[in-house]
Amino acid sequence: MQWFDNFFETRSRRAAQSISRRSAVARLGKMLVGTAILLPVLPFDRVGRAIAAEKAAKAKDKRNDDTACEYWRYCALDGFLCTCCGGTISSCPPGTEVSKVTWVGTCHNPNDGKDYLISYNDCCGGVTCNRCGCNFNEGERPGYRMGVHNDINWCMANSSNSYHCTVAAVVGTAEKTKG
Amino acid sequence: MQWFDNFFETRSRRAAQSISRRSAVARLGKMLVGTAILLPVLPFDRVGRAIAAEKAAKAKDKRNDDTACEYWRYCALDGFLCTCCGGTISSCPPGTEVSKVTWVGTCHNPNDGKDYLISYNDCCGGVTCNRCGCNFNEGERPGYRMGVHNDINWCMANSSNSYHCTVAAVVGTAEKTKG
Amino acid sequence: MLAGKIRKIFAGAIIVAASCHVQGEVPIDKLTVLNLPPASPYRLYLSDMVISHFVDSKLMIIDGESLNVIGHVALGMTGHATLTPDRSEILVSTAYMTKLNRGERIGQMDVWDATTLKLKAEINVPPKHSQSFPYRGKIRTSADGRMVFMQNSTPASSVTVVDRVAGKFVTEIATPGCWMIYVPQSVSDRFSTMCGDGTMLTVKLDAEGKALERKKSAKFFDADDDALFTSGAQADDNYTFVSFKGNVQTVNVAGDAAVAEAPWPLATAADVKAGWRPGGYQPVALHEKSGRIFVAMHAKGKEGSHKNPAKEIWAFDLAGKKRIDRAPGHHATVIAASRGDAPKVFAYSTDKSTLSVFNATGKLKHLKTAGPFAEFATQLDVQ
Amino acid sequence: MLAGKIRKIFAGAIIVAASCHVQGEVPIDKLTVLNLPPASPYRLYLSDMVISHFVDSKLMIIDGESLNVIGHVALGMTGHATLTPDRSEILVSTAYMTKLNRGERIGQMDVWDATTLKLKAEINVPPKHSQSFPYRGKIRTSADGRMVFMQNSTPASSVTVVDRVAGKFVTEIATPGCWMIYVPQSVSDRFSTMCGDGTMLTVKLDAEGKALERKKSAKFFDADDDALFTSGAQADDNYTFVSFKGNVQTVNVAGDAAVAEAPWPLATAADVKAGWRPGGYQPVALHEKSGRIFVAMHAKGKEGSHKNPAKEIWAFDLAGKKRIDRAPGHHATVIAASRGDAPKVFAYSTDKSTLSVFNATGKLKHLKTAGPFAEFATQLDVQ
Repeated sequence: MQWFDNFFETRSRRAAQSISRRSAVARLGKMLVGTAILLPVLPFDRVGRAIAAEKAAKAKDKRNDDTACEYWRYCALDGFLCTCCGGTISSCPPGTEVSKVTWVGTCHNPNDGKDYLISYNDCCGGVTCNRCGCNFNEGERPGYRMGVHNDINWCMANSSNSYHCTVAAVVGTAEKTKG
Repeated sequence: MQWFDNFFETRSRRAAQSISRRSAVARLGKMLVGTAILLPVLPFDRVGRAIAAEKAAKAKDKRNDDTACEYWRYCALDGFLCTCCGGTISSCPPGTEVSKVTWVGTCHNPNDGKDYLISYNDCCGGVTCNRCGCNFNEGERPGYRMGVHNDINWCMANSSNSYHCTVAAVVGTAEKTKG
Repeated sequence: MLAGKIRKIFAGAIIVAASCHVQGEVPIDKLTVLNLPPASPYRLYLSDMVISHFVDSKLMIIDGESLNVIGHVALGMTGHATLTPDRSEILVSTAYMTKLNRGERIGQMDVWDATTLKLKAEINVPPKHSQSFPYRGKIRTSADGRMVFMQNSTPASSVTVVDRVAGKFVTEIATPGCWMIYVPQSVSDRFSTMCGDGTMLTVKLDAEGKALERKKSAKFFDADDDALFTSGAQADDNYTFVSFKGNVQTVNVAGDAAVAEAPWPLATAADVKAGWRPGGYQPVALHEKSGRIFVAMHAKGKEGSHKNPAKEIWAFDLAGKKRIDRAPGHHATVIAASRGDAPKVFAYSTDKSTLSVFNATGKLKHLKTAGPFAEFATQLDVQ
Repeated sequence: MLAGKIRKIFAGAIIVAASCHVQGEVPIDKLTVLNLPPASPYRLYLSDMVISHFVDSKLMIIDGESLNVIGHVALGMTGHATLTPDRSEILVSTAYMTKLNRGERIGQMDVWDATTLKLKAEINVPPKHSQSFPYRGKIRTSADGRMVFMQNSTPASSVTVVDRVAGKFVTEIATPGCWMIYVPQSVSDRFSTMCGDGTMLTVKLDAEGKALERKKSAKFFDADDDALFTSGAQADDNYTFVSFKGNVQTVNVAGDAAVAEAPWPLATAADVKAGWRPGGYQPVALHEKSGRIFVAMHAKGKEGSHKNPAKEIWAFDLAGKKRIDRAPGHHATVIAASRGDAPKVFAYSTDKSTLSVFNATGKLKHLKTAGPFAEFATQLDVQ
């Protein structure tokens, strides 16, 4: 599902980079990549800067914490994190099923500097998890661009239309062009 | 419905007074009466006491405000006030129906000094109103005393079991004995 | 039912709880069920998807002057509501699963009496309605009220046509790549829908409601560079939309193909530099009589900020294409305006669940803010 | 389903979104659905009625050490859950309306596999289950797991008996004026229920599960003067209850009629003067091996305070009838304890939606508090 809006502020992102418009992927609209935050060298003599560095370090850690909205793969995710609901980054929680339709984002992996195509599959069935709601609208477009629309239940095509949570699976690397 | 608990503190109540155990009403358990708050004469020379008096005056007003939990008829009500949901003190909101079963409390009317039997009928059907939740547990007992049990949906006997909100209708005066 | 005594049936026993004579000052009440009072021009209809329990979505009816809630309508699973032209009925496009979140999915249009709030009719339709945020345009009637159009998504886009007079499903019309329903007021035999290729598609219907002709407008926007919000403000046959980057686009949907006027910018060059952009779920409202639009605007806008709450509400003279007023935004994501004389502007905040009211007779003047209303509302209609 | 490419079907078209070779460090994921891991003794089952949308109630499964949520089970409309004796299944007493809040009410027992969390069976029962807060005792199995007992309320009280082995409804047993189900562990052919006249009723069943014999205990409590909380803590055939005013009452339910021990007070005279009383929805827990009970206690108690959150948790030696520990209450309204060695005590706060964990090997030692969990939970079971 992709429908949380304004619950969480978008932070630490650099400008959108788009995939070549000529590729099929371009139909999905503008994709975003995550942020590379440059850590300052710790100036131990300045408390203020040390605090700023701590904050940056904390932000950096979250990019590798798959229960945080700032996790690198979640750059275009809008929903509840399955990692907070009994699932993992690519596994649905017990008793649910993987959504049959999905939408795709492009996220930058700060660890290897590469961009990955991420499939945001909803896990469907049962109740809504309602934990760790994250929201990013970059690249989102109204329903006339359904593949990048996030105000809709992506469990709509499953036998149970209940939305539980969203995983973020790597499905390939992205060919990147400057946007 | 009678099931809000600990959301709102019980305030401004004096000790419970019970109805004669021999009457049928006694089967409903111990009933409570509202509070008579004695207003101090305003001592204009003392700010602290003036504030206390203001608070007491405000509390007194609420006893005649049927959208406040402190309204005198709500002394044994636990649910959403229909007066906040498009109903009145004794009328259900449009599109709902009056519950077929109910429970009864005894409340003290500060305006005439008399005790009244109040029927807390739920209004049933549609969605739950979820506004102006009030909670009082005085006289409440577990389900082995169903008539004074408040952890249960009193729309259970209607064609739609949906609980919407609760009214507080005067159904008679209460014969009071010292508890 | 209750006149001096209460019958309480439980544990197999009938208990007469109270049969006392009334000696106090307060008369015995007769329990009743209310109807809605006659509507003022400020009656509000707020659609709440209830994200965490979207099987149980709802419509709240609010008096826009007192901000009292005066009624609710159950919307079922991610239901969408619209009023009939005469305001006598509330029509809901929804679905029910026979066992809450499993079993059979029953698609239907529920018809609610707008005075008693009682269910008048249930019309079976294909179980395809769009399970999405409530927005104006997910369900609309033709100008004469006879035909009802409902947005589907499987996720393939289509429109279900229901004949309200005959009380039955008519047809499903494929609308690939297009979204939301726009109906003219001067004719009743067509609807338009906004397409991802930057056009509008107009579908003309025959007397039964079946698709007769389909015509695309010229391309008038670019969904990549500057997408249009689909929630538009209507005046007769014209819809006025705003774009993510802050352009105004008025489109006439009365013809066989929609015709768009030239776009014009909401923001000056300096405003653009400060990142002022429209935002929210229902970012623009229109008061026809005074020819003004009201837009929810946020600063520091960028790609992805298009649902940010308003920092200010800006008023524009639509004919003059000129800003004439700005007021605090009250975190609004949904803007609506009343009709006729003595207009009011309503600004709902999805984040804060608050509703703010402005007197809009002249300059916007904030009257009050109240809440909470709803869990996650995205659509606000005025009587 | 996904191995390097995604098929996205919308607008009638199939779009291959990604079929690139992986050149990065992160391998392509295979999408899977998890099973629950093998259970630790600290696995928790938290029942949430979800007051504002009680058609959509739920069970949360939480790892009691990490306090991570590891799964959910849909409970339908005000559903009640219990575990089978072998912990292989989760049994749910619930109902579904065919159209959410209207239509036909379907009563049933849902059987969920406790490892896959998949629905294994649906057993039709009369649509009478008690639409009430989840409490232990609204649904229970016999000690051998064969019979399942479900509390009904219409509001007349009765108990539905289901044969889990045969997979069918057996009978409905009237239990007027009585409430909640207590099952012994040494025999499987009976259940007891607590009655408003201060007794317990024991119903003995025949081989099929039908009522054979009904026997009332002697009166052992007074529901007017000092009512017993119905949520008791079980050890073999004994249930230990606390009363509103702070007495402890242990009742043996193995015989043809229940037998109550003499009550004893939790509080000293000084404690009573300070108004210390038990409170909450599940106010008492028991750790059998160490013979201790843990009680949620609030100060300044009075008539009507019996659901107040805990200011402290008190531990008592059950045999010695003596307080041996007190710890901060963390606003608890629901107390549970793990079994066996290295016990932990869990304290859930309905008001704050938080869960606190205590090491209970010796004195209670607070380990952590986390949340929010659930919207309105009132029952907590431990593996």
